[in-house]
Amino acid sequence: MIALLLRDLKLAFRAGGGFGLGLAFFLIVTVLVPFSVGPQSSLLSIIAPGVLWLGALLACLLSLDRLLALDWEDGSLDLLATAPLPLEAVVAVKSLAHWLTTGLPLVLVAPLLGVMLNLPETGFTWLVVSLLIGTPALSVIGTFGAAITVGLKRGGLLLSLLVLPLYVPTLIFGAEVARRGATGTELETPLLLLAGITTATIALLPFASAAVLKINLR
Amino acid sequence: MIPDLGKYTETVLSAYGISIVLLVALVVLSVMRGRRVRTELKSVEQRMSRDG
Amino acid sequence: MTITAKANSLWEYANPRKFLATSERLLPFFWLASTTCLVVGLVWGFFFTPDDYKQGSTVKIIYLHVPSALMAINCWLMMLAASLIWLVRRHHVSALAARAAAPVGIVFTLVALVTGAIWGQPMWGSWWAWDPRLTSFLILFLFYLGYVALWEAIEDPDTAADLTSVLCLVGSVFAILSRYAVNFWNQGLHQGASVMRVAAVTGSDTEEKVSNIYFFPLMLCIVGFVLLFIALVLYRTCTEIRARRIKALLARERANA
Amino acid sequence: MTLTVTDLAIARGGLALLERLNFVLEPGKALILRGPNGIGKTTLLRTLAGLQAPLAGQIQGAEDRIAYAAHADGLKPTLTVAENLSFWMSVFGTHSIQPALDRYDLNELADRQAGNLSAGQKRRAGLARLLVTGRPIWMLDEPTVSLDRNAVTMFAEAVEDHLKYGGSALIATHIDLGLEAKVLDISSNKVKPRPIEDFDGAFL
Repeated sequence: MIALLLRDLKLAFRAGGGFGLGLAFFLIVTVLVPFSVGPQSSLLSIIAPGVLWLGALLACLLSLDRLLALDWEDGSLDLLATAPLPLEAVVAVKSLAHWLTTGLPLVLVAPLLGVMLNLPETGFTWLVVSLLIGTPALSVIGTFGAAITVGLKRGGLLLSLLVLPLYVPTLIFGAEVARRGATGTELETPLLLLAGITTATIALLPFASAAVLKINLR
Repeated sequence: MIPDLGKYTETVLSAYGISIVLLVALVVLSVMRGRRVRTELKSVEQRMSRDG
Repeated sequence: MTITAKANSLWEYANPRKFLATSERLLPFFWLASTTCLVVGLVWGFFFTPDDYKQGSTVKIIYLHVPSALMAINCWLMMLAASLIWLVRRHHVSALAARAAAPVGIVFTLVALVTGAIWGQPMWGSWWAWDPRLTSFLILFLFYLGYVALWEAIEDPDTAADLTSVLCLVGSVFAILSRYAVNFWNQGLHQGASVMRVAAVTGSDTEEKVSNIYFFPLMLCIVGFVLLFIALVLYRTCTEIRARRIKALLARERANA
Repeated sequence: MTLTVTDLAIARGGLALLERLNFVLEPGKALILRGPNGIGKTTLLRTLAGLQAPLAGQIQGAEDRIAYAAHADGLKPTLTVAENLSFWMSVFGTHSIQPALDRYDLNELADRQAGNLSAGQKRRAGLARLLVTGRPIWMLDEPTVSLDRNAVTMFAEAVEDHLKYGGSALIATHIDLGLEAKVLDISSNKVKPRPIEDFDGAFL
């Protein structure tokens, strides 16, 4: 399992691995926001937490179609399915690799982009915390979507259509935490709910993803 | 014939209009597809039983 | 004899041929009953019930809004049940019934959303308000779209049935989560907005009771929508069974060519 | 241990392909799978490898003992040959990729990225993976595609060696490998189409 994780990380960092694509997308979306809503810093500071959460979510979505499709095309998935690893573990490791190469970098650059959007000073900690807790759920849910659409030739658009509604609860609670953090209001409830969603998806969804993958492999 | 709906005439009529159009369209499309599939199945079955 | 014992089992209807025969017999009744209920209920509601003292004549929208919203949710529940039956017992008819129901659910959700928006316009002053209930239906609509799109995208019928069934299961959990999330999220935005009580009329958990004058035509419309749903699903399932058989026959022809 | 297949029936895409398959694959033996295109050789191999469920019948002695190689080699183009093989070594919990490199003459290519290899070289790397898995039963689907004569000999020797140490192999191939192996012809196992009036749960 560690070998699989290391291989996926190595692949992501090698040329053409797509690492940094999500980051660049996140950066561009954030830069485009002031162009579209105007440069008033008071307005930007209100919408900053929501924009950053949405940007992170879309950047996450962008890399999902490579998550399993590459392994599918070159036959690695067939071979992994006949290997002594349980498919649930394979899927979980894939999610983890996706989070490490996409989610975690997003969390780390989010404060920088927060500065550009006049995020209030109180908001930075909670922005990072909410993203740190929320993005793993995005990766795990995304893996499920990728597993469903893995056999399809042009599955990218369908993948977005399937995954985005599933992202709603995570987005709502995550952005709520970031927003309340920025305005300095009570945020314990959404934070707990966000953590709950992440824990539950990590615990349960890999089973669904593996089941779906088995169906697609036969 | 239409009862006096007061200032909300347009609101109520448009709600009824759109809903009924949607429901009727669903029924009509379902029936059209049903008919088409039924005839297609008949022709396929005939062809296959002829050809063995 | 075993045959008689089998004929008494409900699962007997999982046989496509038996299902087709039974549906053909039942369908005229359902079409007739649903049309009758809907026509009587809607005419009664539209022409013979008084305006509400607060909402004026817009209250008449209730006869479309409430039943369609109710069936939009029930349709998803029916799909969930059918998906479970497919996953556990592998009856093809069950999977096809779920597929047949989805577009019906989409239209009902659309009716609920459109009537909600039209009703909301004079009440809230805008066509769309991010009222929790309305928002939940919008999310439900997206789930329906994804479900139908997945069915359409997959070539192999059994794989499609399996994948959509799992999606339906997982989607149900997330739909419920979204419902709570939306409730939570909106509370912070529209606290104490009194016009929201309009929307409260539309649910079963409302504190306001719909008064008796509106009750009977409303019940008639609900029954009409339920019957219409059954008729549509039965009819469309028959269509799906035939389409599936065409596909199987063509595949067989190709294999033997 | 022996791989025993009893009364197996398989399907692809819901359509029954083969039925009444009975054979035994003993340690040290190889079987050559023959049959016309499209009859279901790939489906049979995938079923035996556990990638899909059989329609009916039993497969004994396959659990966690099969190494499967299909048309796709499962090589990552941006990893070197050695890295690719080492990955499968860790996944299967074996200890060395050196015998595999030696056997398929890959030592000089070991540090080249798999994406830069020719089709035949890739195939050799893909076949070398079988040795890395340490699994006793090989399921090979057209293993000699894009191999030159020299490489085919290499492959045949690898199989012979594998058999010598008690391994076994089921190989779907159209060329003569020069192996001492029985032929399993599945042409007669093709499912006879049922009359279309039969209209049951599976629509046929």
